[in-house]
Amino acid sequence: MTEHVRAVHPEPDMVQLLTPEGQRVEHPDYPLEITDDEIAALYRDLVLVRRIDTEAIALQRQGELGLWASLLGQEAAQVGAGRALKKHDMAFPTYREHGVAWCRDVDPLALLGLFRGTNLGGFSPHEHNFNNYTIVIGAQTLHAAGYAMGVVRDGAVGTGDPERDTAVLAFFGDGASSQGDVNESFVFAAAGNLPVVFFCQNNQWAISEPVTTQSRVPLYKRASGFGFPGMRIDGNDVLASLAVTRKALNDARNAQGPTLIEAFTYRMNPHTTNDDTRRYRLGSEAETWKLKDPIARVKAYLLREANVGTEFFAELEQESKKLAEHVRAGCRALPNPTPESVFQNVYVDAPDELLKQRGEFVDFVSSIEEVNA
Amino acid sequence: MTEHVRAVHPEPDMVQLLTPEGQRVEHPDYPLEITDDEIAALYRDLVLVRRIDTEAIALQRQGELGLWASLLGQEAAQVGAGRALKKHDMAFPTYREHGVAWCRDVDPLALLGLFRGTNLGGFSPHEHNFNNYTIVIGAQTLHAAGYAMGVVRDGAVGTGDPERDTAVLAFFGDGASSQGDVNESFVFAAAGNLPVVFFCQNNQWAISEPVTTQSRVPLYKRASGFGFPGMRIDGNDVLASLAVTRKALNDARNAQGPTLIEAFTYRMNPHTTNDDTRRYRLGSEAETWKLKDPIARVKAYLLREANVGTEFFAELEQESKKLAEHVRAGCRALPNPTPESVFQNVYVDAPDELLKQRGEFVDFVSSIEEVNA
Amino acid sequence: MTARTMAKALNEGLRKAMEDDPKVLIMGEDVGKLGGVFRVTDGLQKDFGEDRVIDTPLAESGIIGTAVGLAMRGYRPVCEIQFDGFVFPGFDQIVSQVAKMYNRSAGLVKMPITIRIPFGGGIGAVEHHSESPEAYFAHTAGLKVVACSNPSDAYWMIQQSISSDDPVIFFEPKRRYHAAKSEIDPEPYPLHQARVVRPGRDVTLLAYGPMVAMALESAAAAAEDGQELEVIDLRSISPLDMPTVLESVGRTGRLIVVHEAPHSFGVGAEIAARVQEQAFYSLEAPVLRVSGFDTPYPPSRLENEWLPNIDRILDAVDQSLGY
Amino acid sequence: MTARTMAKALNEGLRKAMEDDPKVLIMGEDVGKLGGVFRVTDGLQKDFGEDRVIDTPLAESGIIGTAVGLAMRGYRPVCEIQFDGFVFPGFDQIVSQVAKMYNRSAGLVKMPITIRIPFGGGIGAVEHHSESPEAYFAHTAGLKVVACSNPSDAYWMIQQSISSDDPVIFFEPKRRYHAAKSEIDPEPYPLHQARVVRPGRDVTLLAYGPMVAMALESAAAAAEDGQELEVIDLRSISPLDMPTVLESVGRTGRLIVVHEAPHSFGVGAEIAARVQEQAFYSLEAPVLRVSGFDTPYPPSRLENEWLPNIDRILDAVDQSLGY
Ligand SMILES: Cc1ncc(C[n+]2csc(CCOP(=O)(O)OP(=O)(O)O)c2C)c(N)n1
Ligand SMILES: Cc1ncc(C[n+]2csc(CCOP(=O)(O)OP(=O)(O)O)c2C)c(N)n1
Ligand SMILES: [Mg+2]
Ligand SMILES: [Mg+2]
Repeated sequence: MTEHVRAVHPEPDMVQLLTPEGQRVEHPDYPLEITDDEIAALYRDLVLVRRIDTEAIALQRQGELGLWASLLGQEAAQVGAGRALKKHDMAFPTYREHGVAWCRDVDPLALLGLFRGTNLGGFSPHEHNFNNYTIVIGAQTLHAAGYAMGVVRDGAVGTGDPERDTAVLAFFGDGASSQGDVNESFVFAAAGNLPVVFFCQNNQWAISEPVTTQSRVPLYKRASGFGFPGMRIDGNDVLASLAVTRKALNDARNAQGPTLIEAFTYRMNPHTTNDDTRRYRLGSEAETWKLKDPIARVKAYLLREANVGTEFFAELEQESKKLAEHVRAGCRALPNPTPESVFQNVYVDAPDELLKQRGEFVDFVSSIEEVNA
Repeated sequence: MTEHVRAVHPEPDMVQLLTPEGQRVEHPDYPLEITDDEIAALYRDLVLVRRIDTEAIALQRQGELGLWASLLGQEAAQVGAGRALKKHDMAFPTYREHGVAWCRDVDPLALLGLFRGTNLGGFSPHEHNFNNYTIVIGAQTLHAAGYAMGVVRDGAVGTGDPERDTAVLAFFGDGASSQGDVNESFVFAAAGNLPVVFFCQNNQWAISEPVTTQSRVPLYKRASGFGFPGMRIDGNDVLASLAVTRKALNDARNAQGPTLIEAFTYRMNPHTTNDDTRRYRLGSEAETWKLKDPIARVKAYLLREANVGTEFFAELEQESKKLAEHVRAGCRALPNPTPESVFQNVYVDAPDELLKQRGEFVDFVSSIEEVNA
Repeated sequence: MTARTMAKALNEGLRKAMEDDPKVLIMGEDVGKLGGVFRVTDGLQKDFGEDRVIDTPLAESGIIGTAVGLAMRGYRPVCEIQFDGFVFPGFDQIVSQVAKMYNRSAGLVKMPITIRIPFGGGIGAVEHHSESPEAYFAHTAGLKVVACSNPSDAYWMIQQSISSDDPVIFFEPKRRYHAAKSEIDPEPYPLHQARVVRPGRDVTLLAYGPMVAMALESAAAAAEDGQELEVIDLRSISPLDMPTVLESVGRTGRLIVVHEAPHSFGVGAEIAARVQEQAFYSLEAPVLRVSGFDTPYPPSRLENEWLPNIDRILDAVDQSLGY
Repeated sequence: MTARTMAKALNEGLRKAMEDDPKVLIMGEDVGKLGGVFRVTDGLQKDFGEDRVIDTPLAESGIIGTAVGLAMRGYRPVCEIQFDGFVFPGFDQIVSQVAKMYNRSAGLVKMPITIRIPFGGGIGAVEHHSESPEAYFAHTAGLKVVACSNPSDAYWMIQQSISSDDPVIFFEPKRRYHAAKSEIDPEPYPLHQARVVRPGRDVTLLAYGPMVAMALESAAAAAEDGQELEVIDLRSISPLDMPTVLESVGRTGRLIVVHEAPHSFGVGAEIAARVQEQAFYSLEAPVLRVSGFDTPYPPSRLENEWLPNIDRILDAVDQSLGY
């Protein structure tokens, strides 16, 4: 076997504002003024997002979903980034950004529908300023760059008007960093000085491939070769994610161009409910990462340092239960799409031939149903 | 119109070993031991390669070629790189590497055939260790990376045996640096620590687009983001090209992995004989670059500093004339391919259906010829 | 109106579309100062600015992928692919994103993108510059595919495509760009409708793009032998206008499809399949195809033999009449 | 021999090919320790090492493009594309390089590359995981395209493809991976030959990949109504084995092509076009097609309706017999 030179530093120089023990730390470049109530609100997001994930996994086990891509361990990266967005900013997810979807007010049932097979998108990208999930790895980063080109052409950067200046946030994974599309999106973003922030969740794995299969240097360094700043954050630290993404989005809105953020985190669960991690990684790895749990540290902070009473936690527990109920009952109640819906929304202006196919199909399905009845 | 931040430093820190005035200079990282005879041999290459180019342009004007992509101005970059290769190394050109082809002993007529429309490749890549020209921008960089994967698997790197250790050289242009394929080839090369050297001729233009359309930082910087070294050379300096490429190829052979070399040069002629530079660039730009001519400086050196007599130049002039005659007469004599050749070499094992098409076609062509006769 | 070439007609059509709707953008390689390698976008950047006529980095996936984002932001991008053979690096974005996003979003996100592709051979070019990839796109649900064959259609069809809320792959027969001038019709013809461009009663010739002129020349030659060939310009490849085709075949009983693209699994196959299905009893002879061969596009010195030409078309006419 | 699933048969076929020829390499995403998402390469990296079973970076163009270079260096790469819908980022390298390099080099550079693509639907997956892109490749000169439908063919055909000096796009019906076990035939059948898998005299059903089982089930159901359907497993999509098809149609006079891919411009179109041309006087009814519709693949809750099924096939049989 050939020896390959492989050297990814596990945790170089990364921005952290809240330690795994729940200690606030300062970073000179990313001062964060945040109240305890605001931290509590982030805590609520984290807890509820994890609850959605837990319920979805259970629903998959019960046969209600074909598949689920768990975000366990990545809640902080996603909630921090999601809460850094302004309402009129636009975000482009992959298929695992349930935490960002939550911050964009997307009903979890819309996401469940995708994995249940009742829809392909499930919500309005325009209404939520959040694109439908994109499954082809990396494709959405170019959509984000293009959207940002539109923002520039609308004159919605660098005006100084906070209601007008707009940023775009593009999510992708460590594996995706190898795709041509992602690198082309860096080219377009740099050449056009576009208001787009690239948010790479390096969760250490692309299904069974460790990040070392993709790169021998930390991924945030990729940006400098294209001519824009890149930095690494503790992806399990919601405050770091919030502060750094906020700053990058602000820079984008102020016509300072793109930024790459590498959120160093960990995919605690298998890639999807179909995956089997035992084939390719040691259980001890996840055990180590458990110590860096993104939620526990915020709870520790709130309990020890903040003015948050026990009723907050009790109320949140209630809210979480209600959400779980909504998810469970709502999922089971998701209606199957009608057969004719296959032919809807293929074209704005559907050709006659397709309408004919639809007609024959609908007739055929109902004739079969009659026979079966 | 939006203002884009664009800042490409025209000539940062680049390796130069021979000034435009023909002065030898030393560079601490690239000591070059070279005799005057060897420099004279490089001069010969430069002159002959330019002659081929001049003749090809004339042939195109006379209607003998459909098109020609001139290398005028890029001779030094190409000859330096080409002469840095060992026979058993492999090189992957674009469509403009006539100078490298020359160093790989490819008959210029093979190249003319491509532009005349009598062949699609014209020579044996295996025999010359030089791939056929690749027209789809960037595609060949992945072929080079793959070939280098094969070299690694053959155990032909890092053995210390100079007859065995093998490097791969991939050419591409400044425009090509934006293609997904080129960036993916960087990913594969870095992750696999492959023995491949990427040689980017930044000739400042991709047809009508200046390099600033592709990147706002010097292209050699791209490499660092992928985890391997990149450097810029004076692409009009054949000695710099030779020394830096030689070192990079040596590193590759010694299992030190990939390097990116950006040869800063200039496309003195239009993109191809079809192109019209007046639409997009100032004539004065080419005038400035003329002062940096890659051949004049070597001549100046040979005349002023070296022990090269006038008969050398006279003999070279004779050789050049002979070569020109070979090119002109040979081009006109290139046989048209036979109609049935269209059906050859589509498959190693041709399907019956295709043989049937061939049969019908050949019969048809001869029946038409009979009618016409 | 004065007569103009197809290249000029396209240029004017693009200009009109840009004047009519400020959301229309042009993007591609060398479309700005150069005006495109065929000069189809000549002068547009000068008049509409660099923000509306965009010289992009050299990356087709990037061009299409950013066009998707621009469309989401409310723009109508018109992407130029420099030559047919260079559409493939952007193929993924076309088939998996442009074609599917409207459906994925259940009709909430429209993709009013036009992708212009100069296509076909006959210009003495090198590899990858003479291809006819239309069948790949026609087989992709969610896309519409058209090909113009003359200046007037070029002028109108490009505008109709740009104003279409569905994505359109717009094929331009590059060898016709400067081939002949003609007047622009005062009114557009429906974008997805085929047109009988020469009536006849013996055999129907169906062609599109560069082969329409070839079919017309063949019909003129056949007329000298007393054969009356009907020529249909298909114009729209997806959707196909079968009523016009079937009406003609109903009269002639014989159909020959002509295209430059390789024979097998091409557009001719779909038309033959539909016609034999929908006009089974009207056919006097099988539907025949005259096309490129099942080989890569040859070196240009052989292209005139390889491409469908009058001889091969008339040979097929004889075959058809021989049934 | 013992019976095995198709996934296992492929695994054994790959193992055999690697044992027989040290130049055979496997490359793709997750093909190593994981053994591929379908476990088709299970255990191979353990036994042949990381240099022969290569977990590549996540980039399909990179996978195919480096395979081209490996082939030039004398290797026989077997590339795995994880799911059908993810072949498109590698499409350019496939159609412009893999398919053309042998021709470009006038036969001096061979491309013995096999590209394995798990394809088709019926497994309840999300978008891009259920597609049938075979027609795109079949329309591309220079490629060969095959699809296996059962464990024995899987075992032999993968080996034949790997030892082919021409590039082969190898389609594996993913919903059949673990569907049924069967024995491996002692001898291989020619790679590019179709096979009559159930003789009959009333109507010919032509299918490949996942639809062969569906066609056989349909024939069994029809037999209860006294209809004797002949079922042909096409096996090779490019080249097509027309003699076998024409012989059958010569007997039955009726042909129905079944595939999952969308209807228009699909494989069925080419077969219909050829059969009406080459068996014009034998056809008692038009060639019919039962296929996916001209829409993107639907959400999985609708896939059983969207995909060809017994009801739709038998309906087409009745239509054909009704002529
Ligand atoms: C173009 C493409 N190739 C392959 C796949 C199959 N696939 C789905 S997820 C995945 C790994 C992605 O890894 P990463 O980018 O790190 O994201 P993560 O799943 O870790 O969030 C792969 C290979 C795909 N969806 N798209
Ligand atoms: C994929 C692809 N897109 C577009 C083209 C058309 N084209 C040919 S050369 C060229 C510019 C290349 O510029 P660069 O890479 O700088 O190389 P140079 O021509 O300057 O040597 C373009 C756009 C192509 N050949 N391939
Ligand atoms: Mg990952
Ligand atoms: Mg250039």
